[in-house]
Amino acid sequence: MDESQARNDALRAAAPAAIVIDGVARQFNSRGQSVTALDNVNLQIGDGEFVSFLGPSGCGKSTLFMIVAGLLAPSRGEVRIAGRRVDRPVTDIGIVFQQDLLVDWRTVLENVLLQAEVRRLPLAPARERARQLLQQVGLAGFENRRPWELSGGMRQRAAICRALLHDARILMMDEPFGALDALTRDQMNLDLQALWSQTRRTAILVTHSISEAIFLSDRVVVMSPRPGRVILDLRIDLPRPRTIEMRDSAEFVAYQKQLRGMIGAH
Amino acid sequence: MDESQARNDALRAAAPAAIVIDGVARQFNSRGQSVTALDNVNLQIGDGEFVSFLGPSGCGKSTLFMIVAGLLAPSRGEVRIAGRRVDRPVTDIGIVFQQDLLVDWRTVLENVLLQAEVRRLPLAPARERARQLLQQVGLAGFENRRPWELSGGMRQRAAICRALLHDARILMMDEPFGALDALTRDQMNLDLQALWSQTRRTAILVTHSISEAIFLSDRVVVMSPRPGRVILDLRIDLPRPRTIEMRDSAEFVAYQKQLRGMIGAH
Amino acid sequence: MPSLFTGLLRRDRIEGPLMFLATAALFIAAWETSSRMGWLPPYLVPSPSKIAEKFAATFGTMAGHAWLTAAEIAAGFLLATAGAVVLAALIVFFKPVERAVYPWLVILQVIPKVALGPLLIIWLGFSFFPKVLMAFLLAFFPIMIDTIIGLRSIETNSIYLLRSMGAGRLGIFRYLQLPNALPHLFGSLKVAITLAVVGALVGEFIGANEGLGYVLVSANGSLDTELLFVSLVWISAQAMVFYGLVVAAEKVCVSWHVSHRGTLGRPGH
Amino acid sequence: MPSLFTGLLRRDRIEGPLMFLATAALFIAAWETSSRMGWLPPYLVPSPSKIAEKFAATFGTMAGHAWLTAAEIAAGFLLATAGAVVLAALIVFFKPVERAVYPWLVILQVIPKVALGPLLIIWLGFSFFPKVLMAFLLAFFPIMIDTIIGLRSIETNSIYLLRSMGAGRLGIFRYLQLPNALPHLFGSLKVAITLAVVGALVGEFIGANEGLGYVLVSANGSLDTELLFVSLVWISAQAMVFYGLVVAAEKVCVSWHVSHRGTLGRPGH
Amino acid sequence: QDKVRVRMDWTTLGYHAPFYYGVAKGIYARHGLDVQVDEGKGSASVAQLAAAGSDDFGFADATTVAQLAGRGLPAKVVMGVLRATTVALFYADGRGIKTPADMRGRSVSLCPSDAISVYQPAYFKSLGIAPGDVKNLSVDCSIKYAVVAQGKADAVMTYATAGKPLLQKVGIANPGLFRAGPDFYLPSHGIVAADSLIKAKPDLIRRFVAATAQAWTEAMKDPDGAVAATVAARPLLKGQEQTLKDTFVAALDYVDTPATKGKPFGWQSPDDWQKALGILREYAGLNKDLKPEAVYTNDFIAAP
Ligand SMILES: Nc1ncnc2c1ncn2[C@@H]1O[C@H](COP(=O)(O)OP(=O)(O)OP(=O)(O)O)[C@@H](O)[C@H]1O
Ligand SMILES: Nc1ncnc2c1ncn2[C@@H]1O[C@H](COP(=O)(O)OP(=O)(O)OP(=O)(O)O)[C@@H](O)[C@H]1O
Ligand SMILES: [Mg+2]
Ligand SMILES: [Mg+2]
Repeated sequence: MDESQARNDALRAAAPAAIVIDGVARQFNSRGQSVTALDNVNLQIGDGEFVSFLGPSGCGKSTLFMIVAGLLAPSRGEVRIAGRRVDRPVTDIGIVFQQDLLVDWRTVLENVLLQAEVRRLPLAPARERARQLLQQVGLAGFENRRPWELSGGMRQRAAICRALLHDARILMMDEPFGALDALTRDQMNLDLQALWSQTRRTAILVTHSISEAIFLSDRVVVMSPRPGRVILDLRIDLPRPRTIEMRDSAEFVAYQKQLRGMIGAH
Repeated sequence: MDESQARNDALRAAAPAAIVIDGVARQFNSRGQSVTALDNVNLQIGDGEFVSFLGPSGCGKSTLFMIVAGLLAPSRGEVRIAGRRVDRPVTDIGIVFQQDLLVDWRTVLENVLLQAEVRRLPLAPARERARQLLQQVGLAGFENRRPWELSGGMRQRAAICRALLHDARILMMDEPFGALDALTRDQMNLDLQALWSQTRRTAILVTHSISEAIFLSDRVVVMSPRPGRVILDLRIDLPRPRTIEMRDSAEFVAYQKQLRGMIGAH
Repeated sequence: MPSLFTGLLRRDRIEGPLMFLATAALFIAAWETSSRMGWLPPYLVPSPSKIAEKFAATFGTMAGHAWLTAAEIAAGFLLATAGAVVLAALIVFFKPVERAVYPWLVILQVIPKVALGPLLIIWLGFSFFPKVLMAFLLAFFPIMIDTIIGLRSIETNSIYLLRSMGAGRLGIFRYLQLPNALPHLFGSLKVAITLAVVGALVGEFIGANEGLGYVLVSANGSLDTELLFVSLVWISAQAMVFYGLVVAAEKVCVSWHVSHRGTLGRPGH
Repeated sequence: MPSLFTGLLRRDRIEGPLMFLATAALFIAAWETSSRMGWLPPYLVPSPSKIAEKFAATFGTMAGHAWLTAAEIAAGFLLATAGAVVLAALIVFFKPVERAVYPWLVILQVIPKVALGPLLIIWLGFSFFPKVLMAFLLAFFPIMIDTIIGLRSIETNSIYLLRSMGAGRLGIFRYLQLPNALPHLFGSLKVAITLAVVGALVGEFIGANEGLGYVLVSANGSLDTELLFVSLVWISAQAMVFYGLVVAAEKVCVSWHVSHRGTLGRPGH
Repeated sequence: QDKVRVRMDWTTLGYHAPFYYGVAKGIYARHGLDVQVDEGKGSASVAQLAAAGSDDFGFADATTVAQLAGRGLPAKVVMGVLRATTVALFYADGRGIKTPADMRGRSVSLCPSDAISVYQPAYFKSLGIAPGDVKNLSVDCSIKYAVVAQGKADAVMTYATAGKPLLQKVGIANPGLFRAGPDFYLPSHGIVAADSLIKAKPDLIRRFVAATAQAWTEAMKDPDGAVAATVAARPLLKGQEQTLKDTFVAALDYVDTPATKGKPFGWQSPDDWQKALGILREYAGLNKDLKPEAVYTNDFIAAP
């Protein structure tokens, strides 16, 4: 742990938590049956912190994600962002859903620019930035294609560009790299880390990759199988910027083992 | 390599290839521009062989997958299955697409049973088997839910059950486990291996997980970035049945390194 | 809070009709007043109270006429639904059918049916059948158009899945395209049922000795505005019933569709 | 083999109209023969050649009438489109609007417009406007119904995405619901344009001194079957042109939709 | 008893009463006829249905039959019933209209689907009105009276048999009527039968014509009874008795022309027809070669 890192951590500890998840539970009712997706989740996420969520499929990660983004109401408890109770969609946010949600009537570039149009940002610089982002994720040359002409991974990358187009204080991503090969994924992880280091947004990532979670996060939160609860909140004390090689380091492997054990235990 | 494995390999070498991919190329044209997704792919897959495909996102894996399944015509070359040229959809097949393709008007169980209904298989045993499969992938209790009530990973699992419902000679899966957590994924890999060992279907798997590919396959094929060509065809000589622990063995790690190097080189 | 929730739901259900009844009461009150004040001459529009009197006096006879018209509407509508879905399927599956048939359908659709009427009378007489035919003709086109679009609005990969299962065109139609088209099909059925009503009436205008359309025309001919409005009341009520039946069928058949989940833009907050 | 492919495409494009012309020629030939053989008495249906003669003789006058009717159709159709989309949006966004307005719309839709017509004429006079209103009334409902379904057929998560971008109802409508509804909206527009044609004609039936509908009724009254069929030809031709315009607009606006990709069930083999 | 079907020209109107009366009073039965009176939708289709044999007889506008006969319709008028000209212009009172000359610059409502509008120029000419002097307002038949009441028109072209009571019904107390000049003649309604029927069953026609003549003659003396018989057959008309009676009585003025006075009921005057065919040729494009024998016949009228 280098010095600046230590200072950062100290600062963060002092600052009030940016996002407070307070006793959140959520049930889904349908035809009499009820599914408890979340059961009393408590968590604080600091300003500028990068937190990843791991957990078995169907444990409620996406549900929690939606609740934090103000898109789903909790059955119990509440989420506060910067002290304000979340009771409507959070808009100072860049969001990547589990589906890519590209619309067929827009080209790839136009899909990315949707973010700018809806937010009424100046279009010329937005277009410039969109092109640059698309280039960065390897979609140069596909700007004017329609979504159905892309492969699964390419669609996902376009959706990520859309979420990164503007400067949001919070970045939320639900399995954004699931359809990518290892190499592209590594590259995207590096890019994301660089972007995050520059801007220090608060970031929430849902992922199934343990190493990705460790690589990117300040903290990794592990959730139990349904009904989802937090069963581990692990601080990752690796220096930044992190490199691909670091994944073979002893600390990294230790974290990996600890997380794998935790997930396997349930 | 144990003895039975060696014998199997010998048998397979003698038998005529079940699937022959012969000089297959494919272009996509749209508005004047043309994308070459595949460029001269040649490959033979033996009867009962398990072959995985790795390659960067957008390199043409799904395109090749569709061509082999007879769902897309190649621009050049041809595919032969059991000596017959593929010029219509192959139906003696269990297939998992990159999207789950569950339909909203059927419950989860009914979605799985679609396979039986379309094929006019006896419904009572099919329902029995469907329940059993759903149970096996952890969807017990969700049989009567609608697809939109499932999480991303649960949907994917339901789609896999649909592909496994009947006894097909060929099993084709395009990133079937992309939305699953590590643990569930491992379990699914084990289940799939068991199933495959019992029935010895010819299996084709597209995946982004190197270790999954090694774990399941007789051969791992690596494709180059677009335009996709075969740049490595690696025989995996690990004894079967393979175990999760085997993934830490020296051979496994060596394969992993070799594949990672190959993918990274492009 | 499930009890509050279902309570709300129930209030919702009751409020709909109440709202309508309230606006209807208001409307009728205004109308009655206008009539009494002489702003609406009775030879144009009689007062609601007069209409109500006439309604009560003619109830038995009118019910008989309504029954006949209802049969015409139902027959025409059902035939149109079946015919339009089948033709839509043929058009979607076989390009040549589309080329040969489509322009004729458009012509048939735009030719004013009233102009066809006299020919129909001569050829088919005053029987039940020409009215059914009219209801059929008017209801057919919207169903066909929406069904065609619905059948075509299917993800290519879903079709591929079905083909891999060995499904032919019929299988794809039955297991994929038809259920997928249902939400939009029902949209067109709602339009079509109202057109079937109009069609049966037009059929009766053209040549009939019974039925609500006949009553309407003969009331018109004898300038009996009260009877005319009574027949309009019957027609509207009947159409509402038919419309309600279609909506009920829709609720049963496409409850699974996103448009019926009622979550639109309401993120629970 | 792109050249063969585009060649096929082109043949496809030409064959469509050819197919129609061929069936049309056959139909007309059969008709002419029947007339000459006396199977179709001229007091019922004149022969195509007689109709063609009359068509040529009256071309100038009829073009004038057609022009007027076209203006009525266009105005009514455009107003109906705008009005129906706006009302559909209101209904989708505000439940109370639906409750208060919807049953009235259904009633308005099912009341035979011919019965309303006299009131309209008496209140609104013989101007251009009542015909436009008729076209509007007939075209309105199908557009509204399909637009409502289209606006509601949107994935919940897409709406969530837009809300996260800070979009309000208007933003969701503009950026998501409207484009998403376009394919089905155009389906209804195809139905609506034909109904707008019928509406303008009915408007002219009820009270007009010019326009194709007027010509039709007076030809009917004076037993001039040739003029009657000439007006039917004009009406059909005009409707086909309008229909063609809608189809062309559809091609431009929703070329992105899966129903226009032409890949349905054709896996390249 | 022979089963016979006769179709009226429209839904039930006052001047249909004698047919119902004839059935109710057993007049047809006494002639060995079991008559069913049906309603129709316009003279043209009524004539066509009779010609096609779907119906045995039609009660239709004789000029319409003549026009169709000119195009080859195989049917003719076998009995004149309302033989006088019923084309008429009614005007609203209290608007300063006294003579035809006062019509100058006024609006006239008419319904193009009435056959009448075709003859309007000839009719106006007989009154000394030039075609450009009045403004025509074409409306649906159902509102041609209402637009007069609304003041959108001052007069209406309609049938003399129906005009007055219906105008009174929309609130015009004392409508005036301009009868056509002497050089304008068109027959009104008669019984039409197919040529094939004429050939095959002359006796049936003879009996029907005789019975109809008797029914009319007796109904004319008993308008209330005729209306009662009508309402009994058509229960929806309950409450409309007065209108029915008024329109029936008004029609009685048009049973005879000067030329038919003293002739048997139903007899058609060749001179009248000659005049009518002339007008049809000039104003309605009637086939010039059409012989009067193809249009009407007096063969079935019993000698007095
Ligand atoms: N709209 C809904 N209606 C009913 N049940 C729902 C709904 N959304 C989610 N659920 C249920 O809530 C539980 C958690 O779902 P969620 O999507 O949060 O899981 P997840 O952790 O994101 O899983 P995955 O990793 O597979 O995406 C699941 O059992 C699911 O069936
Ligand atoms: N229908 C189509 N129209 C046009 N281009 C297409 C179409 N389908 C695929 N392509 C193009 O073909 C290339 C290969 O796509 P494919 O889906 O085969 O990639 P993939 O290897 O499966 O990628 P991923 O791992 O991201 O799913 C891509 O560049 C894509 O843009
Ligand atoms: Mg999820
Ligand atoms: Mg793919």
